[in-house]
Amino acid sequence: MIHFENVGLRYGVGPEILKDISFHIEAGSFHFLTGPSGTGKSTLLQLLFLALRPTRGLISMFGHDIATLSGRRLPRLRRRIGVVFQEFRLLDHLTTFDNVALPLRIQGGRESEYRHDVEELLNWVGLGERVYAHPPLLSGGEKQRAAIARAVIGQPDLLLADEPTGNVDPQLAERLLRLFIELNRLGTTVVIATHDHSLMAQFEDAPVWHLNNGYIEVLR
Amino acid sequence: MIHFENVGLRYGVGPEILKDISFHIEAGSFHFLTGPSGTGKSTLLQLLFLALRPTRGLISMFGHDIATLSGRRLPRLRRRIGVVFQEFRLLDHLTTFDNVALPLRIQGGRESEYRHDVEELLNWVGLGERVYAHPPLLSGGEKQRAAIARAVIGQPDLLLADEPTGNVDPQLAERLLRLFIELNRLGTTVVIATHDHSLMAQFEDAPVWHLNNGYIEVLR
Amino acid sequence: MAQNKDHIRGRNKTGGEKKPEQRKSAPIMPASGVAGRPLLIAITIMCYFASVTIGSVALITNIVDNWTSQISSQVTVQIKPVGTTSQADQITAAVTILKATKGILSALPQTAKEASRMLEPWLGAGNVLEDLPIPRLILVRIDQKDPPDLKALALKLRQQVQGAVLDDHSQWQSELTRTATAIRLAAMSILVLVILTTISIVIFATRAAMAGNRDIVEVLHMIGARQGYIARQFQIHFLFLGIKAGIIGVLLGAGTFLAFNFTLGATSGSDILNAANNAFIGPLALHPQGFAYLLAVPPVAAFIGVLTSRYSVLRFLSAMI
Amino acid sequence: MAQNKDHIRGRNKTGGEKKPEQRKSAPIMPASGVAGRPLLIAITIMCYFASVTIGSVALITNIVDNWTSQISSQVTVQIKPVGTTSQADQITAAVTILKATKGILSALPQTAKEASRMLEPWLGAGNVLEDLPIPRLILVRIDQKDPPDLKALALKLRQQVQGAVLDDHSQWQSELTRTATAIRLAAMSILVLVILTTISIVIFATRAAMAGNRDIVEVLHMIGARQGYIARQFQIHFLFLGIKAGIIGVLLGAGTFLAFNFTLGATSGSDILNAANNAFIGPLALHPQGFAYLLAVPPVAAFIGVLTSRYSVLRFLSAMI
Ligand SMILES: Nc1ncnc2c1ncn2[C@@H]1O[C@H](COP(=O)(O)OP(=O)(O)OP(=O)(O)O)[C@@H](O)[C@H]1O
Ligand SMILES: Nc1ncnc2c1ncn2[C@@H]1O[C@H](COP(=O)(O)OP(=O)(O)OP(=O)(O)O)[C@@H](O)[C@H]1O
Ligand SMILES: [Mg+2]
Ligand SMILES: [Mg+2]
Repeated sequence: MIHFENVGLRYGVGPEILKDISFHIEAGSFHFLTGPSGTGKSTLLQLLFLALRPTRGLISMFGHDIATLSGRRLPRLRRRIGVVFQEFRLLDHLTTFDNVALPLRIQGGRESEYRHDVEELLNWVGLGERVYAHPPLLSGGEKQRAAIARAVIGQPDLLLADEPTGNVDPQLAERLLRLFIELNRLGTTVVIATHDHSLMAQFEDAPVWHLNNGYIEVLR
Repeated sequence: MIHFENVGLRYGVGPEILKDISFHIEAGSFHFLTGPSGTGKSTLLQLLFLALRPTRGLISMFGHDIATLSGRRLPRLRRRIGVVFQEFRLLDHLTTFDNVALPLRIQGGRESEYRHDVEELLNWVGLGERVYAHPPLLSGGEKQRAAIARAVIGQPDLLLADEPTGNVDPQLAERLLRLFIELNRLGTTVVIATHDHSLMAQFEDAPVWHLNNGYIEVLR
Repeated sequence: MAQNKDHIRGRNKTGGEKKPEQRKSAPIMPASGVAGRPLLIAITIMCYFASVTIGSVALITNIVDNWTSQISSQVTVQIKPVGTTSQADQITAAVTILKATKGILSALPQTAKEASRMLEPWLGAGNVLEDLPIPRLILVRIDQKDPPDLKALALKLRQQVQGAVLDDHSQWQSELTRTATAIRLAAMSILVLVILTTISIVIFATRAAMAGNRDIVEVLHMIGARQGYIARQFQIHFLFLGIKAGIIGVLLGAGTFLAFNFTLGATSGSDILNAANNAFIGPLALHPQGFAYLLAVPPVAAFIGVLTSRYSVLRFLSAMI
Repeated sequence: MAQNKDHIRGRNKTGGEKKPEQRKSAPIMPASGVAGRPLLIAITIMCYFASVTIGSVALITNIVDNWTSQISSQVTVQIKPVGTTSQADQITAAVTILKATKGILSALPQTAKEASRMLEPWLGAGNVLEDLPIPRLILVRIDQKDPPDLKALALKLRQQVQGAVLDDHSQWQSELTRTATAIRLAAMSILVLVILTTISIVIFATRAAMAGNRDIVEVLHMIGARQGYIARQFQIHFLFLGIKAGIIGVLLGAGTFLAFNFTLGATSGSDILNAANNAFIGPLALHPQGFAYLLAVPPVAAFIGVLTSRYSVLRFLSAMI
């Protein structure tokens, strides 16, 4: 489903962050991505999310070579991808409910159709009581969970999560991991970047990729 | 140095987040604050930082009863407190250097005087190579370290850190903890809110306060 | 915008949120964040300026048209009090000649009173005695479709009636038209300036709105919203803003002209102006058609708002992948 | 502002930053974020409008002063061609009386040519024959400090010189003054509108800037910056913006008046206007003092900018603890 071949990336004239990345991600797989702070995990996720183009190398996603993909077709591809940003990126003027429902809304969904799903998901991530609060009124962990809910609400084909448990307690982290695993069972390909070793320890089946100095090393 | 007596806080007409908090923090002490996500850790830190006023109860800081403190005297008190916000709150248009130097700058410091200190501190937190980058170009962990550097640059009397290691790898977390401990040795009172059990395990001398359901329980 | 987030209770202030029953999905782009009150005021005043300018142009155009058509459809024959023939006889003779000429619709001699009233502004009221021998005019209306040969007519009059001089106003006409055109150009350039200012304000406002709502734009972009969809979230606010500001501005503008008309009508006021009016200018009031022109302001303002904001948004978005 | 962050290379675009040697500390509040180009244009145009309006008021005031002083320091005696005495004798008699009266500086009879030229616009050039018996005027300059008793003088003239009428222009004067006052009021209200618009734009801009720089304000507040310090970060930009916009606006405005003066001087142009000028209005050109008034625009614009932005910032800050 995703194919990287000799992908390199540098920001402007800076040093090369990613040097020679080649891998293949099967549809329906589950991957952890780890590595020291500032090594390029978020950068790699941005490549996967089509928010960055590589300086060299080949990326193909969902069967499209992204170098030849026109800008007009990107929105449709993006809708198949759910992302949990490291900085959450919730919209402050919308309620938690509206934030989570946003991906459905821009695709033309009607509130009556998705209301139930959204509320159920918010209950699952422990935001049942904060459904109509605005993000500035949420705690750090609550924001993070809202961001996760927004990423998964559309049952995307690919889920990218960047440090999704950095602001929650261990119990909650485990609960969120179960959500990702559940989603994966239903067919979503999952890539999670994280520093949390105990989290990775909880799902032994998933391979762990270690990014360091611009190269990927498969840890397990 | 800090004294809370029967402090309660509710946001607007919502439920009481903090119910009956009483404690005393000695000058020069080091405290961990933990508890489930959404329980009120950040809220408590905001009270300590004078960004919120309690709905009831008494708070005195640095010998002032904050209820009777006039707004004109708050800036001076705030300058004695360093804060690491959970959301970093760096200024995007300033370089890392300028961001970290900001507290010195608004106090009328001259760049030639503080340049060396700032650069040394940035080296210590591992940002030596990103001194002149703007925050939008930093990785999550790099931002977090810049936020920490800004909080400690002025050698504050009180350091409040909200989840300061949520975005860095375990090695770096340990290094940052050592920075806090060093600062504490030099006389700064430190309060760290965190979910990271391994971090708390590394500094056994510090008492751990567990916040839950609006009450504080002393764990060790 | 600051007001952008006013409706979100600040973290430091209040809590509590609406119960499910009460709420409705908020618009993706908050109206207050895109187009706040000061912007409305600024654009309203621009629309007011535009209305006043358009109205003035209409007024001036009307006056000039009046002049031009009056003057070109009318010539005068001046009968000077000379020689031995009585002025009355001179006038009769001239009128007879005029009426016999093909292409002349009517020839109306001034009474002595009218003639002396025309001189009043120059000589002071009551100073022009009836028995003062002043020139008299014959107002001649010409059939513009089939005008007579004015040169031949002038010659004939000069030869046959002593002291009769044909004045076809051509010098006047060109002078007046030149002056009027200059005034009109000035008004037009003010109109252009007003439009430029409005565009600047809208560009500024969109950019500001874009910055205030940068997160929104980025998030929408990232969850796969199309560019047109994002632009529409802004446009809609500028559409309403333009219409609102336009309508208020036009109403104020129309009010100004109405007040102006009313004042000019009410004051027995400036006799000089009135005399001038009646002689050359025609009523100094905006005609209904002029008011109709003002109706163009709201749609144009809305159009400028929508187009400028759309352009700004798309330009901003095109910088992203 | 969108341009606010333009200088930060977008995360998606470039990397690399300046080497230590090259850099200097950035201002705490980015200039581009507070006062971008479209804002400059908008406020410049406002300043231009203000300049033109102020200039016009000065011009009109000047004209009215001209009228008033000319008219009140001057009366005319009209000598009608009546009776048996020759007009020249009538004039001589009247002048003798006038010169003998205390408080009269000079008494200057019109020549026959001048008299007929005054009627030209009414009767057409060349139509006023020299031998046409028209009234003649004597222009009388009065010592305003020690004016004669005009009523007594009028009576005396009427009795001693046949057909002599004293006209003290009082009717005219009040009419002209009334008209001028109306025009002046209109210009003043335009000026007020322009100022209101400018204030609105500045308020809008500060609020927008405040929103775009909300983080900056909050962070400054939280690290212990005083309110005045924060407000100054905004004010400085509006100060420079006001001065810049003011200067450009005034230059444009002055240019407009210069062009106007030049055009009026250059065209042999409209004889009517010129005639009118010379008779009543005085030169239709802005005098140097009028240009001097324009110099008020930049400081006032800067003042409005600084004050409005300061007020907006402090109001915003007072909402925080
Ligand atoms: N301004 C506010 N208005 C209303 N409710 C708020 C506000 N700020 C926080 N809350 C609520 O108060 C509770 C405590 O929030 P707080 O941020 O203190 O939690 P926390 O312990 O820091 O959580 P986390 O570990 O997730 O950061 C949360 O339920 C949050 O939604
Ligand atoms: N837009 C950019 N321009 C220049 N450099 C950038 C940009 N974005 C990131 N970088 C740099 O690239 C490196 C990798 O950043 P990235 O965010 O991918 O790290 P990361 O592995 O996610 O780190 P963390 O665990 O701290 O989040 C960092 O040194 C960062 O400073
Ligand atoms: Mg990262
Ligand atoms: Mg928190």
